[in-house]
Amino acid sequence: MTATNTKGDGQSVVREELSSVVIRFAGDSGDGMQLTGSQFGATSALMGNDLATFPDYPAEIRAPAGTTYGVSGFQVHFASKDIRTPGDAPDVLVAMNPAALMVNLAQLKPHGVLVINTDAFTPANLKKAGYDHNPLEDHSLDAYRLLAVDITKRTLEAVRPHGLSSKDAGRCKNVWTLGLLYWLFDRDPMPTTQWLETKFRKMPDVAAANIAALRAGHIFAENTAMPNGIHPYQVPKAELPKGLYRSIDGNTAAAYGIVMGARLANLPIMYGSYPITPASSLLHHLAKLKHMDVTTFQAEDEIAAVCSAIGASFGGALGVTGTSGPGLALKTEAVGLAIGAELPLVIVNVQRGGPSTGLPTKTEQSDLLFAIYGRNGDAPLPVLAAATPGDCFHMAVEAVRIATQFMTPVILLTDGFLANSAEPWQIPDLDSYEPFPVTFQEEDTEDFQPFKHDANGVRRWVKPGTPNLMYRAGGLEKADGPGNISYDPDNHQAMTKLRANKVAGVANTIPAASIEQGDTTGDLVYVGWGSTHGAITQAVAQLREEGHSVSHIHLRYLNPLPRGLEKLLRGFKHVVVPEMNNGMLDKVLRSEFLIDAKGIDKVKGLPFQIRELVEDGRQRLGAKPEKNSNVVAMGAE
Amino acid sequence: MTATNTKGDGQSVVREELSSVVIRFAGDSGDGMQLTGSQFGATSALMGNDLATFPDYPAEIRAPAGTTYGVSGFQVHFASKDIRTPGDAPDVLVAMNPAALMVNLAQLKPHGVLVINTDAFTPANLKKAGYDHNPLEDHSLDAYRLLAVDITKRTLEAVRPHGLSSKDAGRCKNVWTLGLLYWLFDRDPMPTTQWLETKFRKMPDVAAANIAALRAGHIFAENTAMPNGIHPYQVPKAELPKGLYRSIDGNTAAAYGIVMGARLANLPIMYGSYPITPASSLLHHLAKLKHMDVTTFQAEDEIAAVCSAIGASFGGALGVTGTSGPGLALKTEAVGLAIGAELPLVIVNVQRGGPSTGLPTKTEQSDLLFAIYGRNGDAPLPVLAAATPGDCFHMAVEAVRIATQFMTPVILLTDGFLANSAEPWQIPDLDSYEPFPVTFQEEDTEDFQPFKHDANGVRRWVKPGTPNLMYRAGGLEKADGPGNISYDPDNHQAMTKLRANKVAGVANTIPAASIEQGDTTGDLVYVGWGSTHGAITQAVAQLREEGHSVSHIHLRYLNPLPRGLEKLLRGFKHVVVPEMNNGMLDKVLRSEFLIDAKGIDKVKGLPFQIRELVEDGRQRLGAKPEKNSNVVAMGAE
Amino acid sequence: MNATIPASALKKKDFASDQDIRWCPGCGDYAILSGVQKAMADIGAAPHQVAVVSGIGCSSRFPYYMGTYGFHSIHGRAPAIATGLKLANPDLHVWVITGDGDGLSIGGNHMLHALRRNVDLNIILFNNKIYGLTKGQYSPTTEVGHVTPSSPYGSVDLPVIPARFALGAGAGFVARGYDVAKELPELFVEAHAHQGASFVEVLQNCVVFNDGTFDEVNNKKTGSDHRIWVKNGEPMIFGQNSDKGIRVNPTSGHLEAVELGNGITEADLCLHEETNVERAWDLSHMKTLTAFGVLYRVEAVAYDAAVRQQVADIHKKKGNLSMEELLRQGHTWQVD
Amino acid sequence: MNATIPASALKKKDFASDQDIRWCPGCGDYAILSGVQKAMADIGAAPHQVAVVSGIGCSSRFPYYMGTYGFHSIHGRAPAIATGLKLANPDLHVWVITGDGDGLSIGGNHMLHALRRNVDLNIILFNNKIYGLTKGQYSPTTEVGHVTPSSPYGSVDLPVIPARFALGAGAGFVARGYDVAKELPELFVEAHAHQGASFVEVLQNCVVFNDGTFDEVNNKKTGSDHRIWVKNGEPMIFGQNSDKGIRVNPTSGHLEAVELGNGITEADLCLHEETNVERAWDLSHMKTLTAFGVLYRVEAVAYDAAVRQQVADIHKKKGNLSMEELLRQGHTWQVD
Ligand SMILES: Cc1ncc(C[n+]2csc(CCOP(=O)(O)OP(=O)(O)O)c2C)c(N)n1
Ligand SMILES: Cc1ncc(C[n+]2csc(CCOP(=O)(O)OP(=O)(O)O)c2C)c(N)n1
Ligand code: SF4
Ligand code: SF4
Ligand SMILES: [Mg+2]
Ligand SMILES: [Mg+2]
Repeated sequence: MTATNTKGDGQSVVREELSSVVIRFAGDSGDGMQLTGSQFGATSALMGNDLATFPDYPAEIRAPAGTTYGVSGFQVHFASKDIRTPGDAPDVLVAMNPAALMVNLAQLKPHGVLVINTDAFTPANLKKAGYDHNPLEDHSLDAYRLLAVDITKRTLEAVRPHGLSSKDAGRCKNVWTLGLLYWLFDRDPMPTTQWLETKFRKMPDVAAANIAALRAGHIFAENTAMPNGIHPYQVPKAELPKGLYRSIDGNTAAAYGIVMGARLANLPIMYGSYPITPASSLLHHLAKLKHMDVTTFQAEDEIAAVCSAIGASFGGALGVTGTSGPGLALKTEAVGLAIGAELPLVIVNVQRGGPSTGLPTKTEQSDLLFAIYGRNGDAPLPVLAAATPGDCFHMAVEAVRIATQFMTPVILLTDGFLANSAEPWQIPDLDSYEPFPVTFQEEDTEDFQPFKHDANGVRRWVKPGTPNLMYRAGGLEKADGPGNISYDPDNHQAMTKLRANKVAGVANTIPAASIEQGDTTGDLVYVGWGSTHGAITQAVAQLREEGHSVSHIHLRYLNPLPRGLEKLLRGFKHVVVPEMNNGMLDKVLRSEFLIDAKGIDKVKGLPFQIRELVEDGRQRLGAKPEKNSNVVAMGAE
Repeated sequence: MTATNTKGDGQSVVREELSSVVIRFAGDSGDGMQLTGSQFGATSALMGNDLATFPDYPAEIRAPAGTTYGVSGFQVHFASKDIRTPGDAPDVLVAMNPAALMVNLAQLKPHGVLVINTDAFTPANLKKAGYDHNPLEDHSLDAYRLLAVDITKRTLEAVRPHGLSSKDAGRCKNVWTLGLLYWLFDRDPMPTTQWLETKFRKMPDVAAANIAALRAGHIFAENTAMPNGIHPYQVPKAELPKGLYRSIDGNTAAAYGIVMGARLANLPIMYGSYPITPASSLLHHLAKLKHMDVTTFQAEDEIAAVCSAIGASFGGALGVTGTSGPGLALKTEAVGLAIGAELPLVIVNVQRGGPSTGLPTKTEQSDLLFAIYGRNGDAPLPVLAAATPGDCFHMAVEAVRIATQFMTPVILLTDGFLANSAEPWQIPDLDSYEPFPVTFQEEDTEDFQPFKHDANGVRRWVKPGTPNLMYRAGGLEKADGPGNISYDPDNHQAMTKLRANKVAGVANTIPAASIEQGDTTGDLVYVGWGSTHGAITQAVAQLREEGHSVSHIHLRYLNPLPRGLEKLLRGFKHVVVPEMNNGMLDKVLRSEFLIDAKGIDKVKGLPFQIRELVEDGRQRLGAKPEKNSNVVAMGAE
Repeated sequence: MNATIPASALKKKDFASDQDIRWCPGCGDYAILSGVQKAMADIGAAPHQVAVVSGIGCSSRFPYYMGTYGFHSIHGRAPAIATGLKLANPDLHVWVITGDGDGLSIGGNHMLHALRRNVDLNIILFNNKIYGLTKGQYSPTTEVGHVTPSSPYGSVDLPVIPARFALGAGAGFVARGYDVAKELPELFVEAHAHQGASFVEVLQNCVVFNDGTFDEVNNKKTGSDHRIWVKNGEPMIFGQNSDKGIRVNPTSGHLEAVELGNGITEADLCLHEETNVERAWDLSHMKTLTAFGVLYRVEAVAYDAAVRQQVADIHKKKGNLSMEELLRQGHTWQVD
Repeated sequence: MNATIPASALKKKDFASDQDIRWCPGCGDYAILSGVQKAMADIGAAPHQVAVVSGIGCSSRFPYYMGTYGFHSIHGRAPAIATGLKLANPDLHVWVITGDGDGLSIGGNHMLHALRRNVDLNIILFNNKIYGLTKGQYSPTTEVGHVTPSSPYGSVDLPVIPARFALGAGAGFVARGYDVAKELPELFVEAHAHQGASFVEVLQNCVVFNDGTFDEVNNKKTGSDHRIWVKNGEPMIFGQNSDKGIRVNPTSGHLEAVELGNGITEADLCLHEETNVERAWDLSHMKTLTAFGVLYRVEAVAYDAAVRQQVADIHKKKGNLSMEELLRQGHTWQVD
């Protein structure tokens, strides 16, 4: 399909219409690729495309210029159709220097578009990136559609009038490049222009220079004859459900979900946390919401963070803490205390690559068994997981609901991929959420017992400050009812069972297991959890289109598992669990149901690609893999 | 059977010969019951009996006198036959006060012997213990063989010549009671006399008074006509395998095993620990062994403890740490570092009742899943468990072997029951242990790579101080080989698999799964681990005597599981896992083998009783429980 | 009773719980418990307005014996839990009870940060120079050479001086007492009156594992020759016969204990200046003498008050934000 | 170079690893790295005799850039790891590199205990008053009011003064420097020479998240009016024109900065006494002035040396114990 609009010189432009495009921006850590990519994404969302983004950056703040390990990437997938992942392979690669090219070229689709800043291809940079020859000169890029531009030089020219230092001027080259791509893909530069104005409010020179660079890139593209095979494109709006939309990433959604949950519970929030990648922005978001009954406390470490949240819950607020793997490890002991003291507590764990410090800026799902089993003693707690950035909102509300209604700590698992990637998100109808207001015990009944349990094994919450209900909580075993220290053997067994049954009982308040896509019985079911949602959805769709009998179950509740799951699973010949770890949920399903669940384990710090799962499905189901599927590059005729 | 020896007045005494006796000493925390019980045990061991002991005391140092929760108990089971547990129910109960009677009477066998200190049965004490009437007066004890003695008064008389304060004098009443029981059961008072002399070396008055009390109790028994039904007993030597024996508890055995392991590895030990019940005595034992290449470091907390051990291992020593549940929780993060840095580390975890602070002085097995799965990221490590006090020695050696040969942290699980109870232990032939000396890398090969892995996935250990091999270790993901920071996706997957395979490979160096008792196939197999060993052994023996097809498998390696286990398990109709937790090993077996393993979960802070398992077996196998089994009291005609 | 403390209808026993006390007979903890209960009655806040948070240790069993709200938490974490509690429930009077092991060994970091942030907590550290509950190992305040189960050949660890640690951490209120001192309740009342973190070290006798360690200073007869109770603005005199005092050493400029006579008169002694942090530093660890009382006190905004103030300011400036508004902030677009 | 330091055949570059440095261009860490490498060359211990242990943070990446043994461990735990390392391998020169977040926030407790035990470690704390690696949140040394991602309305936490914390912890060597100071290598050499724990705070500029925080003291032009380098026994004079100094305030007895003139002469200034802990306390936090150099130094037995001594004593007293003897200790009996 094609469409037309007008070129700068008044000539009409014929734009090829595409249903989806994947662009990867790549450059030095200091090149501003995260900013460029997220602006491209935000603009595409605003223009009505479906969208998925994937930032991928090193753990260093600004690794040495020109090195391969200092390369920072940001992938944007925008489309006129429903997409769920940032895309397996880029259609367009923007390489701001040789290292970026070196690291990313292999992933570019055959015949893909390659935008290169030739000014950065100096002998020194080529050497740092490990090139013996300049790839721009040795025909090694002939298989691609190359758009080689002296971006730095053109940027410096464009911003010269604004009198920036040459360092600052050079920094505008990402925005210049953005301008170029905006023209190429018919994006409206206005939102970015406004954003630059706000961001550099206090530095008007810098704002003006950046806006000039954006314009200059745009104009350059408009007025330059594109090399063979490259022409202007257009990606029409997606058909999204009606409603008001915004772009959201997982940490923002989780932060807002916690606030929403607290409102439904009618509680103020005390968020105690210690910064850690990729969870820190939960703290940053909540710290801004002091006018929404949110107190944030940046603790001295993760132990103090979780303890402050427990103290707050003891005090009658909603204690919340957020962290990532190493931090969760440190919270272990205190979480046991919250279980023993039967206090609500929400723990958001944004998973990252492990073990130990591992890969701090990369995504992984390897804290699942730790979340379920990782405490001394019999110490069960509910474990939830969000499937998409937007879903973090809903699951955070659920975490608050369960924590407060069951007087228990709850772990909500997300991951680095969810935390950092953005998607268009339909702002939910807040009235559709059923409130679950907490009613503190206030009556001074004669037989008041702080650890008396209702039929669900739940005790009443008493807020210190309430007259006549003074009680003592603690981590020693408590007598069921009065809560005094008890070493009685039968009491301990009873309390252990009570704690276990209480958590098991959460299953009665969550949706029963269901099929996300496909039939309720069949050859193969992929059982996923967390951020693999998008890749599994798309892969299952593709396999089903190919005629395979494949379904998708996605678990948002990992402990307890939803009712009816076993029956569903038994309807399939193969039960396969794709996970970004070395095999965890499959262990749980095997133990729980004695079903021969198999894992697909990807432990690369990267999300699944659709094609990896499609190929897995084809192999299991006996069909020959289709040749060259997924490899027709954008716009390649 | 009967035997004779001579009474004090020259008359010969007819002693009834018994094959086994269970005595429970019970009194206030300050009454010295632990000391009394362990002296009785030690003497019985010295006299050639088989022996098992079980101390059971409150978490408080000295809870208020006379209260039921302040009661401290110590059970001794001594026999002329092979016994494996401290006995289900006492034949003899020594109750030093009403509270001790209140708490323990229900467990005394019908018609059992009841030794009571009548002086403590004051109205105040009776009230504190919750008695409305004095049980010595209301015939409520008629079903027992009562030996009521004014022990306090007689003790005070006996020690008067030694001029102690009345408080100190009163404290000798436990030793007086011991003297009485020594005569009753024909124990040699000499070892205790010597022990008192050594213990109170610096307080000769106290030593003399205690020895006088011991004698006085003995003489009293000798010269007093015993009430109806009580007469002197004798428990002949047990037929133990030939060899040199000593009495040992689990923590002593584990401490010595670590030293043995280090000698086999040819390494000095750095034991970093923070006191915690019931693990503290590991530190106490090792602190005494400074002349055996043992350095101990009492750290500021468990994190520093494990970190100091990791630092020591990095430095080329054997880093060891010991703790219990809450402490293991705190070590979680650092253990991940040792996994990532591929350093040896031995962690002894003496399990206690949880969750949280739980029941600090009670036993439990509820850290199993935590030990296996309790770390952020994919962080596998070997997990071992000792089955008996003496076995702690051997399994500690194994822990050291695996840690040093596989460059990995190892968790050795024991528990409060093993830690505190004593058994006669045949001192092993140390030459039977194959040495496994560590050879540090010292050659400066040109292609030296600190993280180069051999076929088993093991890297060489380099000791800082070695010229030319300077390298950097750390918790970020490392490039396989050079060990530099690597964010490479394929490397991370490869390293994750390598770490997993390395641990899995430990299975090749441990004994294959085997049957401990019974046939290799049958109706029912009990699969145990840890301190349930004794109870399962005895129960299986009894069930087999009754004609049931029952076997016993006992796992000393929980991760990886021994080779051949699946095949063995498949040979049984029922696979049942008795555990002192809410169901853990059964989960592992189910997940690993898809076998419908069932759990018997006892979470009472107390070891299994034989009869509990016997009854379980009978029920599962359909036979009617025999009436009144196990309830024929000692010497009851 | 100090005249500045309001008379109150509350009695000591109103602050006792119904639980039996499980400390060893003769333990110094009893006297401290009694002192706290008396102080609370004197302060006059009702039991339900008070929460006592502790860690783990003999001392940390404290909350069970108080008829107030209480939290017997985990080892070393009481200051962190109390911080969260105070932020969440600012009207509560929050007390922290800890031991030399709980508060200075495993919990040293939370102590440091509660003190430097100046959270409005009343922290009482029971210093018995030993780990009581785990049966007598040495602690970070144990003297070098002490033989314990974990130091069978004598400890080689140099001890930390709790008051100096607190000053180094930036504490705004540093005081010291001992278990059986009659001045104890008054000290607690002062600690309570201070806005921000108050650190009170109480020397406490462990009869079972460290009996008599503080005999030098609290011995009925000679103790007063080795201790001084300081009071702001009053001359620093002490001794059985009030014949000793503290003066500024003319050469070093620092405090030292001296005997009166031989040319040294009362006029040479200095007055206690409780707001002088350098003086407090000197006082906190003197050679032959232990100083008791409020060693240091300075006013500063309490952390929790500053947090609340910031919240109030933002509320004032930005008004309330509804959930709807929050979600609609920034760029949104309508799909029809 | 200080004349007391032995000439050595080693060069700075012998202490560099082959790894590319991954700090931001312009980061103060580069200068400190160079200073440490120079100091090590001056000290003259070979690279294989040195181990550098760090936690997590930008600063803690340090070991990767050193051609010595190194351990980039976990957040806050370097002092504990280094303690174990030193106990296990006493001949190594062990350095600890940490940041204000790593060493004083999460790692404050291990820092406290390494200092009070006096483990022979050379501890360098990079104080950039910010969390660099996690992108700019405030740290425990950040000034009140600082706006960061985690304090969008300004931080309300009162900061800790690292040198005071160290003194409070009982440290025997407390020094301060700043990243680009030429005196830095010498300071490290002194730290190394000290037996026991040496604590060196280095003010470090984070160009990305906290650029210019230390401008007042390290500004090329006016910095010298706001900083003083103290040297034992030398008069405390400073200023662009050496027209300022430190004297004892005659009333308070404590140190204060003064301008010379108006009746104040050099004779009124005091000499730096580095063994005087009270003076060090004063110097560590002055109103208008930042003191650099060795603020405090006192000799005491290092912990690791005491541990080794005890082991040696016991060996001497008891001889070696074989495994056989150990197992046969106490009561044994033979079954035949
Ligand atoms: C995480 C953890 N580590 C260790 C322990 C064991 N423990 C309990 S109390 C205690 C020391 C208490 O010492 P202190 O605070 O001085 O209290 P005291 O008993 O002397 O009053 C220790 C080490 C524990 N309960 N939890
Ligand atoms: C247990 C744990 N918590 C949190 C983090 C995240 N983290 C890494 S570095 C850092 C702060 C570092 O600050 P500082 O020590 O001042 O170092 P700088 O980067 O400023 O040099 C934090 C919070 C972590 N890696 N591990
Ligand atoms: S052990 Fe010591 S501190 Fe603990 S209760 Fe007994 S006397 Fe008190
Ligand atoms: S973020 Fe700051 S401290 Fe970290 S490397 Fe960059 S400039 Fe240095
Ligand atoms: Mg103590
Ligand atoms: Mg910093």
